[in-house]
Amino acid sequence: MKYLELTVGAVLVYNFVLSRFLGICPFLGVSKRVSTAMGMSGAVVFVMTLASAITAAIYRYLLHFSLGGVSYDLGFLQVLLFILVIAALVQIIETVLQKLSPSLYQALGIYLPLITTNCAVLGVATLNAKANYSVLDATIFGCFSGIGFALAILLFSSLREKLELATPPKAFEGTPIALVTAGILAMAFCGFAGLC
Amino acid sequence: MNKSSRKVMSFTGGIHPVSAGKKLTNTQAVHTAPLLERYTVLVQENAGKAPEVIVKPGDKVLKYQLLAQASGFVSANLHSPTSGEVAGIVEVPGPMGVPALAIDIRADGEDRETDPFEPIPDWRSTDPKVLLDRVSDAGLVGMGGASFPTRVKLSIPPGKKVDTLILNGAECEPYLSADHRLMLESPCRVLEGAAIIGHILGIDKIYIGIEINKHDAIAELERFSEDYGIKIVPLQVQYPQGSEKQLIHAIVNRIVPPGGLPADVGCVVQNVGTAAALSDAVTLGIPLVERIVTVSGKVLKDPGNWKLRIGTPVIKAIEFCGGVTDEPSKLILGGPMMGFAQNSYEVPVAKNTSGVLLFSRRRALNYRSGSCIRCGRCVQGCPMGLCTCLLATAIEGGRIDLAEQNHVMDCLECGSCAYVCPAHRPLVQTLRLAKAEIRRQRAAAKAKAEK
Amino acid sequence: MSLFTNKKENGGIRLPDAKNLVLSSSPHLSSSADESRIMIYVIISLLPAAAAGIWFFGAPALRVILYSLVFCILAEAVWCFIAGKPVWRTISDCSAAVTGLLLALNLPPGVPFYVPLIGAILAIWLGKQIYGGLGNNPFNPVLVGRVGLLIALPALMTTWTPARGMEDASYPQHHAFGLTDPSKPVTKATPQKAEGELVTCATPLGVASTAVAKPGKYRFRKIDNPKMWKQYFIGRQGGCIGETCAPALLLGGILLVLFNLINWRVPLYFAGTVGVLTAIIHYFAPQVTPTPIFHLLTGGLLLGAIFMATDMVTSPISGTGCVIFAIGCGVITTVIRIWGNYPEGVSFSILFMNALVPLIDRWFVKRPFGYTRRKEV
Amino acid sequence: MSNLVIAALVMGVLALVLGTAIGIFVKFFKVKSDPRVELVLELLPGANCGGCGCAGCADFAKAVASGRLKPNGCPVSSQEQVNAIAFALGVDPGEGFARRAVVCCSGDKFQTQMRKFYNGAIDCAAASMIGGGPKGCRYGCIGMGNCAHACPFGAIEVINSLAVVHQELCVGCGKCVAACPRGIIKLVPADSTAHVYCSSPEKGAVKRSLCHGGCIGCGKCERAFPDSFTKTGFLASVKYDAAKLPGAEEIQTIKCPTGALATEVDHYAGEKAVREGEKK
Repeated sequence: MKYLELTVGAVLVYNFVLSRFLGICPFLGVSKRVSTAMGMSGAVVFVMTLASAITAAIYRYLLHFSLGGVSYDLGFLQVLLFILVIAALVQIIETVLQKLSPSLYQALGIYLPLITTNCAVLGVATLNAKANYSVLDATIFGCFSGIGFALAILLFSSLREKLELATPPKAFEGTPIALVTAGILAMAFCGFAGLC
Repeated sequence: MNKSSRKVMSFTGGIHPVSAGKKLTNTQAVHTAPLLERYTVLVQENAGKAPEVIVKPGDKVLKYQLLAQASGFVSANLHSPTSGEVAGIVEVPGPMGVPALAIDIRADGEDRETDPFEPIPDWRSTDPKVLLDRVSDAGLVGMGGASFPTRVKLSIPPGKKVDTLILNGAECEPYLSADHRLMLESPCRVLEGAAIIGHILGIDKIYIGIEINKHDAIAELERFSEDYGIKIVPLQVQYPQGSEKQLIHAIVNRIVPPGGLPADVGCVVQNVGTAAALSDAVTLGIPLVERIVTVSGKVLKDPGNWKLRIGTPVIKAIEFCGGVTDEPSKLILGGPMMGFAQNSYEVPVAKNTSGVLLFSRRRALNYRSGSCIRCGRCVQGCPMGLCTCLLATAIEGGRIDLAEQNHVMDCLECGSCAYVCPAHRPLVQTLRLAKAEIRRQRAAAKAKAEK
Repeated sequence: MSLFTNKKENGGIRLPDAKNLVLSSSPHLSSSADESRIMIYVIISLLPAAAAGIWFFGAPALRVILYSLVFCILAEAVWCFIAGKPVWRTISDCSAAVTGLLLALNLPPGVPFYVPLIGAILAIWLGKQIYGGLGNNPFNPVLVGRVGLLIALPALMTTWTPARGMEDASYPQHHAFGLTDPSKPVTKATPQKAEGELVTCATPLGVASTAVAKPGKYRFRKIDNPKMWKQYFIGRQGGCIGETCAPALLLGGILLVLFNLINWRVPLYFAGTVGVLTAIIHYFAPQVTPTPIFHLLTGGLLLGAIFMATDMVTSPISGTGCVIFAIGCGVITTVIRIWGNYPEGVSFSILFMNALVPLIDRWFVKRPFGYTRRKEV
Repeated sequence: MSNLVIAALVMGVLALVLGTAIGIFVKFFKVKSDPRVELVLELLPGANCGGCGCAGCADFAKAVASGRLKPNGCPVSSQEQVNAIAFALGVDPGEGFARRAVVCCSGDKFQTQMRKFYNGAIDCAAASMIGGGPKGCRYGCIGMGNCAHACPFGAIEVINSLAVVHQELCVGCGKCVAACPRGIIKLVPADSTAHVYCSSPEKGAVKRSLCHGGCIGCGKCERAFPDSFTKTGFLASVKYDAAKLPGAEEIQTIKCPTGALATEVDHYAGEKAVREGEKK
């Protein structure tokens, strides 16, 4: 039951994009085509899962530990270390992706490096730390938060592909209409409030 | 067999257009048009190569005399509709909206004939090759639609085996009744023609598919069909029942693969008009110079079916019907669903002109360029099972690639979608545009690959 | 240039100049179907529900309906005027009137005038016109309006007035809906309302969502029994103007099917999914949720399933797609009703599924003629 | 030990571990890429118009970096930008000239006869398939704006059912040329100012009956300036490869009887004046 709450909560109720409003940059930036959006969300799921696992481990075992009877609290290093780890992780993924899937690498473009400073990834790490999840819980939470991001961007990109064919007034073409759509989507997600 | 209990064949999708149009003419016997002073015979009738004109201005010609010789595979002979003098090779308004070349024949009023071919009454004992040559000599083309030379359709590509001949007497287009009257008034010519085609192809399984709204024609054909060993298949009244793929599906329950031809599933489809003309060419030895044309429309004084010579300007056909009682706003050559709107009364009747229709402003579909409301009626109505509305929206948004992925090339352009569209969107036109563009792109890609 | 100029005298027949013949692509015939006619049929189908709403909730309901209609049509006119679109042509397709009527049916009776005003602006501007007008909107405009109001003005949007017949003391479970029993003295807990003040009540779903917290296996027994079902069915329950009276809604649904405007599978699968899911959950855990009959008769399920999930513009094209759409709506509605904060989830579920429509359209297209399952090109 | 030292230690060790990991990954997953491609891409306009013939700017950058194309292949870049690319790569910028598009038709809805009632999709290609579109002339501009939609720079405007190029916005990418079903949009040298606004090869009398603005092939321009103009059939054309391109002065002296030969400025001003006149 705990895991159900953890997962459903992460995907629907506290959706990273549509209810916490984190990770908006790639959400808007890489959602013009469903295919690239899927690639991006794959990368985000991977980074978030891995980042959650590693940062939770660091938080538990590296920032709070006792040595020789003295307990140390390096909580002040939290953000610094998290960014360091995430940056390294993204760098590695970028290198791997460039080799394995150049087309996806091309499509993601600048957004891949942007995951480094993506608030969604840092956010998931910080939320894990705040809730003091165990490494397993944190990994699950991270993974499903990523899936929540994927769901949001999948819906959004398919809507945007459809909107591309619509004929909005000139003033609302492009980003304005996308933002309105994202707002209505967020409204629909409001209905899930209280599920867990 | 009791007619009402008989199984009526059909296909999925399609529409049921208003039936009032047929009633204008389907009880009118075919009249033979009087001789005119001038005929303009279009040189090029189909998408293939134009035949080579062998007469010069000033030449005296006789009726049935060869005017132009087929050159190339997809090309058909042309014969003179009457005797007279060739006044010149002139540009006349073509049925496709662009000027086209035509042989201008001034009739001398005597209508003297030549005997271009020997009649072959005992065709059953004649070599199919001889008959096939006769088909091309007589300038026979598909009289239902694209004017494709019959010779080509009867030459089965090597490696393919056909076992079924289907004669298309569905005449599913509203307003048209030319084929109906032909079947009713000369059933034996149709049946004989079918039997000859069967003989040419070595087929004994022959069907004639007819929509059940022509029950009198069905009865008439059934009186004689036993003698020829031909089966009459009543079909549901549903548009486009007369489309090759749908007809084959309804009658023999075979599915032509996408981009394929009827021969891929062992079928040959011919129009009943073509069969009748073929019978004339073989048994009487006369080439194709006239056809039955439905001249109809509420605005006409006396709509009717007329036997018109090829090259008759449509204005004459309108005159034969006593002119108009109200302002027409649209002139259509062919059926109302797939025919072409004209902006000249001088367009000549060609071998594939099944109808000349005049519509008033109220009757004719008025297109609007509004948005799709996604009601899905076009999807239900599409006989090919395409999501027409999504295709059209994609094409309008410039995503022809998306349309190509979603099989826009399978579109028949039958017009069912635009007929049912409550927003009156020009769906067929949009799809046709995309098809032309995709064909262009493919040709360019092919040319590039070859280079 | 008029069509009737330059008449050509040719052999005594009167024909317009050939230049003035209309050129267009085939086909040259059309069926009698027309956008505005479709919208008028939808309005006709909505009338029974509107009439029932006015009957059950009286003048305030009529007022809300009129406000909503006027504001929606005005909002459309104003937008078209500003955007330089033809005003009259846009209004005459009657889609704004449909939106207005449906929005009113989705509002509680007795809301002040600015609620339909805000709703109309949300629905017409943000829900529809910003996307380019009728046909381009991915979300149902009515639901954009309603959900927007629900989130922005939760108090107003959940203040319900009792339907005709509920205020009588003879109404079963008078108490359960927060109504005063006149036979009992006024206490502090149930203050008698002053003259002219709105008498409020609770909706069955609202009562159910508070009853969950109560102890006992049969905590829903009071509001969920055959006697009450009868009351709910005829429309004696608190709720939005158009959602309470099942016979009127079903009549509207039958009309829509007869007019060939909706796919009958959508309402059936939507309601069916809710029924089946709540039946299963009720069977295994009766303390969690009332019976499926209660769920089918209360709240906006019928209104949503018949009129909103079947909106042509925002539902999938193909038949399979529609069924998936309807089942999805049913599942989400059930989940929100049973476990969510909101007692009602129909609007949210349809809005959410609207967002899925492009994907459903992409993944569940009809297979064209001649394509076999294996040989996909 | 103080917190500070521990913190430094932790950070240091972590940085070392991560650095090593990245190093290893880079070693195993190294992709050889030409850094110059990125450099060229930076310098390109990034409009992805396809005017160069490549699929977007990235493709063109690759082609330039590999030496397959010259930097001046980009029709959008100014001469300075081309030179910058050439300098960065150390290659020859290439000889050539910048081009501009011209819609060679003056048949707006007042000049030409709006001959046919057209009812259908608002699209030049679609309209041209139905009896030749709404105008009488089968060679002229249809005026439904396919070129205007295709232009990535918003340089084409349809005024009075006639497409007109805004020369100051046009970069000569050639997208409109491909979009026009009639093929009447020409790419001309950017420094040319006068053009023959007609593309119909029909006989002068026929043209005259259909359109007041068409070239009737009188030959006045050719006679006056044989170096700058030439006439084939009934259609005059500017010799764009001539040493001196005709300018406003020449046009003044020729006084084209139909106004088919005009300067860009006059042509646009004329159309605009008609539109404003109509408004009143």
